Amino acid sequence: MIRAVDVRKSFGELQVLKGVSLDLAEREVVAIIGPSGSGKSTFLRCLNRLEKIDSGRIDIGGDNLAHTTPDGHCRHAPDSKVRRIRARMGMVFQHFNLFPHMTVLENVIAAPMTVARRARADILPEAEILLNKVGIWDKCDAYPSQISGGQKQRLAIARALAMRPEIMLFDEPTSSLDPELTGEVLRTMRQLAEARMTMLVVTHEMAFAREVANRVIFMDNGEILEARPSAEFFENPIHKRARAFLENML
Amino acid sequence: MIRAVDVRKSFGELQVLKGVSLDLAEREVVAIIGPSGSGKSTFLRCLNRLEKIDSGRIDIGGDNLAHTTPDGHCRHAPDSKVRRIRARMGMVFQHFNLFPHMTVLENVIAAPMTVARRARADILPEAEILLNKVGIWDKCDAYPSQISGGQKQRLAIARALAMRPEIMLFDEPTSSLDPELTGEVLRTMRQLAEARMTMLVVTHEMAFAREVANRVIFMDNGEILEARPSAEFFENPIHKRARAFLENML
Amino acid sequence: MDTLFNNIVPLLHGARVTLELFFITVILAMPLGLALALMRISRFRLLTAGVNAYIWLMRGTPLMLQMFFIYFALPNIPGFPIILPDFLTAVIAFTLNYAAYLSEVFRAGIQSIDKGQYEGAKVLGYTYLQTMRHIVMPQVIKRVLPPLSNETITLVKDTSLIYVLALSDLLKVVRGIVLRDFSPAPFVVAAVFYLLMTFLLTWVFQRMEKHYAVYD
Amino acid sequence: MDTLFNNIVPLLHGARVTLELFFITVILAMPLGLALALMRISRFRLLTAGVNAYIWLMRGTPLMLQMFFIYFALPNIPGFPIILPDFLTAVIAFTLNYAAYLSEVFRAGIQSIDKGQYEGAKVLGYTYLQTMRHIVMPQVIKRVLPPLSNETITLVKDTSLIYVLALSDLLKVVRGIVLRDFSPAPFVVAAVFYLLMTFLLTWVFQRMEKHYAVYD
Amino acid sequence: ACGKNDSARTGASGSAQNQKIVVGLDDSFPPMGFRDEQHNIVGFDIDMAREAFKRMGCAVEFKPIDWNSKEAELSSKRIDVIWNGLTILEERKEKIAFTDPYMENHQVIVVSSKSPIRTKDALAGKVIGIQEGSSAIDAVKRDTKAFESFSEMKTYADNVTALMDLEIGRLDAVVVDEVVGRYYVAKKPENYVILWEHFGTEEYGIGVRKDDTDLLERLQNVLNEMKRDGTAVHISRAWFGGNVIK
Ligand SMILES: Nc1ncnc2c1ncn2[C@@H]1O[C@H](COP(=O)(O)OP(=O)(O)OP(=O)(O)O)[C@@H](O)[C@H]1O
Ligand SMILES: Nc1ncnc2c1ncn2[C@@H]1O[C@H](COP(=O)(O)OP(=O)(O)OP(=O)(O)O)[C@@H](O)[C@H]1O
Ligand SMILES: [Mg+2]
Ligand SMILES: [Mg+2]
Repeated sequence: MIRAVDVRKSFGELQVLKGVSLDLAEREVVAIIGPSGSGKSTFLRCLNRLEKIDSGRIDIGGDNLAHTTPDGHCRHAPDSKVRRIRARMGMVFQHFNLFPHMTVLENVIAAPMTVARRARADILPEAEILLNKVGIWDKCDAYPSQISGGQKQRLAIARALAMRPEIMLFDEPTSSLDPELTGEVLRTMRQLAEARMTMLVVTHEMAFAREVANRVIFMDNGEILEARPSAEFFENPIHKRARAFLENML
Repeated sequence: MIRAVDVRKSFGELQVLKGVSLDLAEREVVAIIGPSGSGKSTFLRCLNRLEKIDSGRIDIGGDNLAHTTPDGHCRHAPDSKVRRIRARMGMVFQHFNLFPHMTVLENVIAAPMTVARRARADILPEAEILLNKVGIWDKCDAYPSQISGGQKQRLAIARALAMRPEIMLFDEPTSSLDPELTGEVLRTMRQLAEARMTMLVVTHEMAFAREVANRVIFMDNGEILEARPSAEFFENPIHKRARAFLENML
Repeated sequence: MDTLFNNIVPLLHGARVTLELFFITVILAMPLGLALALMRISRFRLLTAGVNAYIWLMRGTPLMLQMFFIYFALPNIPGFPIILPDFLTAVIAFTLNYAAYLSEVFRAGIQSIDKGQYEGAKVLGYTYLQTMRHIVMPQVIKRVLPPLSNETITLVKDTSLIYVLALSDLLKVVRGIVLRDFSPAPFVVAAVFYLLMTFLLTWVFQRMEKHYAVYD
Repeated sequence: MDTLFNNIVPLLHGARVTLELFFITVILAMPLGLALALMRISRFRLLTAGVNAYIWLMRGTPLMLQMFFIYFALPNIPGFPIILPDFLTAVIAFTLNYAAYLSEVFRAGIQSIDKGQYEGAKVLGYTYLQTMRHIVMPQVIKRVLPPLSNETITLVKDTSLIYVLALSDLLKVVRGIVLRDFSPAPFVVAAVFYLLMTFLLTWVFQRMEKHYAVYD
Repeated sequence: ACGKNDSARTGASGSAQNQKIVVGLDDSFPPMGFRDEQHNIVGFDIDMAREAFKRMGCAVEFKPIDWNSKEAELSSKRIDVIWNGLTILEERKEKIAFTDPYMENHQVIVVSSKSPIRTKDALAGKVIGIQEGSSAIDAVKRDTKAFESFSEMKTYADNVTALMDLEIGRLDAVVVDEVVGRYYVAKKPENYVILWEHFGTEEYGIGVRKDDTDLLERLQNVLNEMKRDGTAVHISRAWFGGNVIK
């Protein structure tokens, strides 16, 4: 579904991604972990063109988002194609980024109506199912400011799912929540994984990475140092940076 | 050092503290845990008059902050006395509440100069020792906006210590930090405990409660349900609310 | 009171001129101000610089001079004289001037919207225009209400400047009566009128703020 | 250019009057506005209500009327006439009026300071006054710079209103020359002066903003 | 020397030992009173007033006022005298005491030199401009027939604005004090024409507060004296090149 090859990205002088490659198969759940500043968010943001890469290649489910020509130029897909690609990928941010002026229900149906141009009546049953799935249907007329952090994040997930994405990207979806609310969100994500959604998750929740992810990718300083089945990785991290990191976390 | 007897507090209709009592001995470290909204923060805030209690009694190291007369009126200490009592208690908030317009060093020496009216030259050596202890002396000329969350919280601790308090109150000092920065702050708190500072800590960090605290207090719905030596508590929580809570957290 | 009754016709006429200028300016300057704000935050350097210069000129010189300019300088352009009627001159000067002020209000409002809102919309596939229309603007309106209220209240009082164009706004009518009757009492009428307008505007804006407060 | 050289004496005189009124108003209205803001957020209901009414009155009526009032109504108080000199009248009216506007700026600034700052100071033992002086105000200054800059730029142009008191500010001097020489060219001199003042003020405020940006 | 009378206790009259008369005027009313290039107040009325108060042994101060507020200035005692081409009107006599007239003035009609209008009757259906608060308004309104034949009468903040609008073409005629009108027309003789017909003759007088009877009386005496000994005519020649003194 996602293929990234030798992706490089700098902000000014600072090289943030130093050749990152990744293959994400359909129905796979991959967790990305690593210390702060290692480039995890940037990598995720490159996958749906919130950042433009400097060189390398990214394909999403067969569509090319960017590639480097043999003469070294990086060709980026045009905006219209980017939007089509984005519609196939849901993204959930650390800070939710809900639309505060819309109710819970409106947050879910806004994009299908505006972007996919579907009729309101057509989406409503689906929205109800989604909101029920994440457990906040009873809050459907509340505004984001009136629900808890955990509910906000579950709403963000529902909002992304309403566009019927093939892939879900999560960027530390629980790290602005306190530990109890974290539980709610992780449960929702676990359900998604069980329903066999393709997922790429940047997270600090080791329990989640260990139990839910098929594979774990350990990034440090703009590089992928390890990428192995999660059970193996947690059992016995090869790289000593990874080992130090795990010790610090637990 | 701290004695609270049958403290009650309501916000409008909502009864937040329903008769909370606590005895904190000198050099004791007590952790308060419990679900969100159970009144932990409110209780802490009552101890240094960030909130006024409705009835009950609070004494801090022999000074009375509030007490209920036999005829049912609650008598509060006058502001000047409250300030004296506050100077004996350091408090560290979840959101740091550093002074953004002062450098790291100024944050530490401001209160001793303004409140305790000590000379700058007199405090400087002490400030250096403190900032070294929490490991941010090299940042002394930076502004709070220029340091990381973990460093901010350690600065907040140093700022409170600069007033030479006898007791330190912590309200979820790590819960707005990400897991790695949390480690730094917990290490600093552990050092304080080892130096035998009297501490009252509201926290979601079970590892800290278990290993550092002498006693654990479990609050729920405005009441203290359990208050026992921490080893005992974690071994075998008696109350079923406490047991459910612990399961959810781990 | 007598003064009031005896002069009710010119007073009403003056109030009408004031109100007309006020409402027309509000209706025209708002969209123009918004357009200027969008141009100013656009990526086209030249456009941005042009709008910047425009705003500087409009905010940097007194509105009265701007009216003089449109009224007396444009008709003197050699070969291409533009002679505008009084009221139209007033409307144009006020609109151009207030659009500059309002554009700064809108710009601040737009820039105060969190970057996360744009990203949230982007990843859902929104185009830039859709993002502006459905996500950003509805939130901007709420945020600009307080400064907008300030500007409109200032506008109410600025309308009296059109006396330089021989237009009879309320304050000018009142001043005329004062001159004729040698009594400063009519000024009270003017003060009450302005206070009332201010009161009404404040009320309307507070209602709107409350309306938008639901999602706070 | 000729106009400028031939009339340099009156122009300088006018510029001086404008600048004097401007600076004196700024110097007096700032502390008064701050005091009003503090009164308005105080816990004393009566004080708050009084300040509210004052601000409403001052912002709700044109500055020109307020000058008229001080100038012509006070001398007519039966039994206790107060006759103030022209310039003093202007200074008082401008100060009272601008203090009302500035107080709203300061109030917004003070209320934008996070509650956590007060609590942070409180638990360290700061008194209310110490908190205001050492913690809140230094942060308020930074935040109110942009709106303060707006108000001062408006003030520059408002100074021309003192023509109703027959004081020779720059715009009045220019108008006098226009009337005497029957040529509108001198207005350009006025426009340039105001643009220059605006430019300088903008620059000063931007410097200050940069200065305070260190702790952003 | 000057006052023992009411003006002694006026605010405008300043301190006790050096009592002076404060003359209020519109300092942008050439040629009666205006600012020269050195910012000094000069003009026909200024010279007249200087001479008169010199003879009365009074110090004099010229205070610019907003012409629209002249009555309020007088009654609030910020000025003692209005001396600035002040037309004697019945309505004004309610608030102001006037001396006998010292000069005559006509409300003349100024049109563009390109305009075909040459008579008062030709103003029918035309747009007329007048300075706000001037006595020209009253003069025009008194001529009911002409006034009602206008399509519109617009009032301007000052005469120059009205004359510029005449030049541009938004106005067909401007009615203005003759002395002022001639001054401006002399500046651009190719642009403007002053018609023979006018809106009546009026008289300029000097205004004081109604209760200031002593000042009024002494002022009247000095004026009579100046007319008698030719000083007034002399000043008139200097400013108008002819005698306008009545
Ligand atoms: N827009 C930007 N401009 C400049 N530097 C940036 C930008 N975005 C990120 N960086 C820098 O790139 C590096 C990697 O950032 P990134 O957010 O990808 O790290 P991360 O692994 O997600 O860390 P965290 O766990 O803290 O979220 C950091 O040093 C960061 O400061
Ligand atoms: N100032 C206030 N006004 C009204 N209600 C308040 C106020 N402060 C707290 N509350 C309410 O009191 C209850 C207890 O709040 P408190 O902050 O003490 O809980 P807590 O145990 O600290 O929870 P958390 O773990 O989420 O911090 C909550 O229901 C809260 O909404
Ligand atoms: Mg990140
Ligand atoms: Mg709490």
